[in-house]
Amino acid sequence: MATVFIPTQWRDLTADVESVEIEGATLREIARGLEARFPGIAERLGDDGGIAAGVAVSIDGAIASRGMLAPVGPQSEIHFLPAIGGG
Amino acid sequence: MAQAESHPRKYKVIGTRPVRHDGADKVTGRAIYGADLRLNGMVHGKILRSPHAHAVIKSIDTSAAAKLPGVVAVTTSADFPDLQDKIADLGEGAVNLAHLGANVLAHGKALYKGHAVAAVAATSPHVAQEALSLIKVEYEPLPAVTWVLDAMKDDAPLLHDDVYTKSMGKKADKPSNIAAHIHFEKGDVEDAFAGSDLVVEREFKTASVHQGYIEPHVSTALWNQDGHLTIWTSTQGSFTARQQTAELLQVPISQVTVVPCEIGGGFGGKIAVYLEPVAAMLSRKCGRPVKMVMSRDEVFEATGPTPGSSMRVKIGATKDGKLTAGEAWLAYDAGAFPGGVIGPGCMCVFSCYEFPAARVDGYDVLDNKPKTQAYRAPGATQAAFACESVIDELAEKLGIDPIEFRLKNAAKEGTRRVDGPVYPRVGFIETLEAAKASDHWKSPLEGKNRGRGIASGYWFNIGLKSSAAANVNPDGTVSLLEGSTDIGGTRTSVAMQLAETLGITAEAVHPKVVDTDSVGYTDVTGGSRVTFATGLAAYEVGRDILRQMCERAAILWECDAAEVESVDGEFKTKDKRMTFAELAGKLSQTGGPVVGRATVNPEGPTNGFGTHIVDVEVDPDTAKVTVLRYTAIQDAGKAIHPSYVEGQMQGGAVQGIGWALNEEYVFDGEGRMANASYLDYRMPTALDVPHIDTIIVEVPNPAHPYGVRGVGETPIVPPPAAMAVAVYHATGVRMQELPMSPPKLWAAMQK
Amino acid sequence: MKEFEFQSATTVDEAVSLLAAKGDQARVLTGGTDLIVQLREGLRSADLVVDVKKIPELMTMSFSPEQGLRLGAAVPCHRIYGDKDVAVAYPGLADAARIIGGWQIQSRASVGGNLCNSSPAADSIPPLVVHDAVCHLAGPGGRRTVKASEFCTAPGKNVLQRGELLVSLEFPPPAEHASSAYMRFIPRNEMDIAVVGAASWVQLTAAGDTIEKASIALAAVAPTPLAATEASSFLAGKPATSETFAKAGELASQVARPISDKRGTSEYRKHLAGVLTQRTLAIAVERARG
Amino acid sequence: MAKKTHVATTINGEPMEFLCEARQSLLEVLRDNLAMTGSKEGCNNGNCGACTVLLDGQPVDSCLVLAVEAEGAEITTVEGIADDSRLHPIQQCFLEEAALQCGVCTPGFIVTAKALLDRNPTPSEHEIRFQLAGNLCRCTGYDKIIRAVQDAGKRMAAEARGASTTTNGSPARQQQKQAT
Repeated sequence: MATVFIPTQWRDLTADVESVEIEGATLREIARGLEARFPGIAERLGDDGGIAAGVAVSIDGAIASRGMLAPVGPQSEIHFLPAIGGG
Repeated sequence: MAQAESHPRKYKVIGTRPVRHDGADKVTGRAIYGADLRLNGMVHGKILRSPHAHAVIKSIDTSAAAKLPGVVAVTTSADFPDLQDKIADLGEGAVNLAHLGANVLAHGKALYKGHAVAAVAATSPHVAQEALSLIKVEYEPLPAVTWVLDAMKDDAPLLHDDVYTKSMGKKADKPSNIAAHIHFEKGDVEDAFAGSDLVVEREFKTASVHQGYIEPHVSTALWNQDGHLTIWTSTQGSFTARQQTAELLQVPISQVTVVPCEIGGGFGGKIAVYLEPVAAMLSRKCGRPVKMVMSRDEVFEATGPTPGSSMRVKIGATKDGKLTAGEAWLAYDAGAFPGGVIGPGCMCVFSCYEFPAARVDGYDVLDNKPKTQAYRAPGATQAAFACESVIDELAEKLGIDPIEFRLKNAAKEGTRRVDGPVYPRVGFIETLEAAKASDHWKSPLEGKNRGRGIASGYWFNIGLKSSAAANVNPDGTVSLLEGSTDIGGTRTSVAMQLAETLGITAEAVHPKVVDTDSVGYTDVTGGSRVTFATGLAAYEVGRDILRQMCERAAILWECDAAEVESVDGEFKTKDKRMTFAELAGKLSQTGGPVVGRATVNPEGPTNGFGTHIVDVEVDPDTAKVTVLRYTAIQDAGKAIHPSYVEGQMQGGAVQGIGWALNEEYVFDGEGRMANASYLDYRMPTALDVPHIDTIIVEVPNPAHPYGVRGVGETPIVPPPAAMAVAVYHATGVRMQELPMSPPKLWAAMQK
Repeated sequence: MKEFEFQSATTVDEAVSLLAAKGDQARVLTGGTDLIVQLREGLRSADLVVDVKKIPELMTMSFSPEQGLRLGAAVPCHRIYGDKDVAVAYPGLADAARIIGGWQIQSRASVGGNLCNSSPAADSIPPLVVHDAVCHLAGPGGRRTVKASEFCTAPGKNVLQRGELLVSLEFPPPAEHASSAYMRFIPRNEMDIAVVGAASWVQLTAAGDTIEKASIALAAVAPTPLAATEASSFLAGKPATSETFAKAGELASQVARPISDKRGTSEYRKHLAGVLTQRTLAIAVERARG
Repeated sequence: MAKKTHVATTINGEPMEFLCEARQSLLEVLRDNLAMTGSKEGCNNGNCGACTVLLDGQPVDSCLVLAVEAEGAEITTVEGIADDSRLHPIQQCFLEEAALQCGVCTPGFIVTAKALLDRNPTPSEHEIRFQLAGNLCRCTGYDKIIRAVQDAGKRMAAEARGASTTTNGSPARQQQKQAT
């Protein structure tokens, strides 16, 4: 199961739970799992099946480039971060 | 075929210093930059800009301007499609198209002095300029706000009534100038501070600064009678320029070709479009190519800058010098539209160190400045100024050498950052060790009113998408097509990686930056990504070519392709060998040309750390700071072309020195920029800086076949903090404000 | 830039009649480093621009130790510091000429143009004042002279009347045991407008230890370049020591009445006026001692 | 149409005539009328030096010269620095020493450096920094530019010595040409 770290600003939906183990082979499956446990979280994470503007997903330290289709491994660590660009 | 060796021990091309491929054109004046383009029938566009920092635009009357002889087209935002609430993913990040469009030409409200209001095209730039004075705009001025903390107040003038504070996807219930709130937390912060032997908390502020590229923004558009739009422009990303323009005009992306011209500097400021859609609209109206060039004051007043900031940083440590806890509160202005660089600011503020517990709050704040843009390690320099200043003060109070203090707490492989992810192999410790061993650090600084400072900094390398293709020529050379616009020599650093992969010389690769119809999608030149990601694409192109060439050799030798090996520019089997050039000359006999291609989207994180040392002397009477000696140390992973790596380090350091000492946006009482010229903006001249010594540390990036880490951005991060520490040791004053310009430093020294 | 007519005059009379005909819509072009920027940015307007660089008198620089210096109003800065004799005889003037803009500007900009632009921050005006330069003007009514110290009347304004042209600047012959210096404070080391500028001229006794006579002038501390007369008269008869310079600096600082703007605060400028007075005095004395 | 003036001048050694409006700067005419776009516009008010040309041998910001003022003048632009067959030592040193990144300030630096080295081929670091202070560069931090100018001066001095001790067209000179 992947370990999903809940951003502090979403913990109003998770009763302050900081991280959870979720089963899923893609980010979409992880998102569904999260929504099932913590209703409302899917809306924060994204819209229309994509990841919300300004949010980036880090899977094992790499920024996912395939959006909700990003593969997730059984031991993966997932973080939700602000999206960054560069100069 | 045999696997190409992914980590050759000895490189033939990488690490050498060939003359750049575009060099001769650039030293003879032949290179074609955006403003050098001339097309038949070309006319010239100019933009009318708001004289007010904040005003309702009640009406715009362009009739008199349209009648001026020589004027061929006039436009305002009324000519553009309505783009309410559309979000476009631009690769480097998403953008609200209504905001982007309203920045290009104001919709109903002018939000900063210099905001574009209308545009004219005419047969000469002088006529276009005259026509602007005939456009009548009725404004209702509103109170303006240009300081981030003022803009956050409840009673501040509100810039937009449809912007609500967003917190990681969560939206507030009333409009606010605070467009976003970011929060990270790791561990029990209160507990950790309580267990600290020493806590230092300081407040900092920094002024807005501009990227300062010497070439003003320029674009030429031709909306042809067949409906196809071609744009020649100076941009960090031709594909993102194409997408932004297509979205703003609501035309299919296939209808737009962006031809990147040579670009005269960008540093993050030439990613967003300004002129492209306007030139396109004017061209559609007059049926001729329209060229638009900004003047220098327009560049200052309507593009860039990077945020001004207010910051509070609190850090705790134990007596023996272990960091216990950190807390940062960062407010950065976004300018007139949401989406500043607070995100990376928050991610970078504590990124050099291992913090058992820490909390970061960040705010993206609207105010009446041009929409802020990325500037070299966007958001990180301000944050490092605050964090590194506190780190230095802690080290001093604990009586620990500042390098030793950093070494005790340095981020390393396995360190969990405050924002969550864990570092892979990084080279921060190596930069500190190199600093400690440097001649600069070991040489005592003597003399009155002098001080030495040291500071470190961090920046990501973003990966993103890069494509490339290459044709093998019969003479054994290879033509490389790429989509990364070349701002600082990347044609060469990318070509060198292809040359290394193929085992040929750097000169045998002919790189070309081509238009959006001629190469696969490639993201912006930014985020320290080109040598890393487009270089990776070139490597993959090389592998593709080698695979095909092995097959061709097998045809010639009438053997199985698996028996052919390619090593160091030669193809061989047990008993036969042929050079790359020999085989290239025989391709037509074996089925025709070989074209290699690749597209990559590396996700692997790369991270660049740097440590800078500076000696200054402060005139005790005037408070003027003179930089005596400077050394920049950085982990480059593997320096492909060391001269250009050094160049990035030197250029970034000097930009950082400018940020530290004199550069700033000065606003008058009405929120208008008072120093919109190079004369009064005061970027460093050759006479203001010493030679910048460089030490390149190489801790190979495990996520790149040649170990590359991008180097472009990190070098601007440490300088302001290092300068502030040096000024402290020279004067006894810890400056918590940028710039540390003479009047400000003098006032502080009087206290 | 708005359209204008361009005329290149070859005699003073021709220039004067062209200028007189157009009045305030005529502008004199010397180096153009201020005028062209001002026309481009709409800060000044002109129907007629009269280039005076083809008038020999305006391009002549002649110096002799007996006669002093006659400096044509359009002589570019590089010729001033490039002439060893002139630079040695009027070091404060050469100091200023060497730091107006960068090299490219110094190839064009003239001291006469700097004076006629009449900026309070002009680098070359304090040296003109302390060197007692006299301005030779030509106008429709003939020629007249005005002391450089009385030339500027307000920011960007001066005594020139309709149709009048600055022809040359006349400097008295260098005195024995005398020298001068000009310094300005800028945040960078080149390419800035003076936050404060100060020129000092001193004449020492033959022994070189006492100041006989001195003159100090300041830039960017008042609406016009300012002669610090109290400080100047204080110095007469005083020993040439750092204590004396410090006291003169204080006196100079007291007459400064600067504004606060993007280039510096009023308080800081007053302080700098004192610092630069002291420093230029020290240099001028050093130079006077040879 | 605005009134135009006929101007006769010499640019890079070639007699050149053009028609221009009085309000057009020399930079504008070079770039727009004569298609010599090597001189760049960075600020159009004399603060960046990207448009530097030599006017009768003196470096000037061509944005601050009216084109009509060029009547009878000799102008050298970046396009006139190299020989027909080889780069000038300044250009060669800029390339070899990576003294440019984006390259837009480079023409101005090369022209100013030529003016400096023609007068003094062995300037000190401080002299180079002082004389080049009117040219802004935002990419390089100046380090490599200063070194390239210094090295170019040495090469120019060596070439001058070579030229004075060998007759024109000597083997030594020929070899040097081929080498660069």
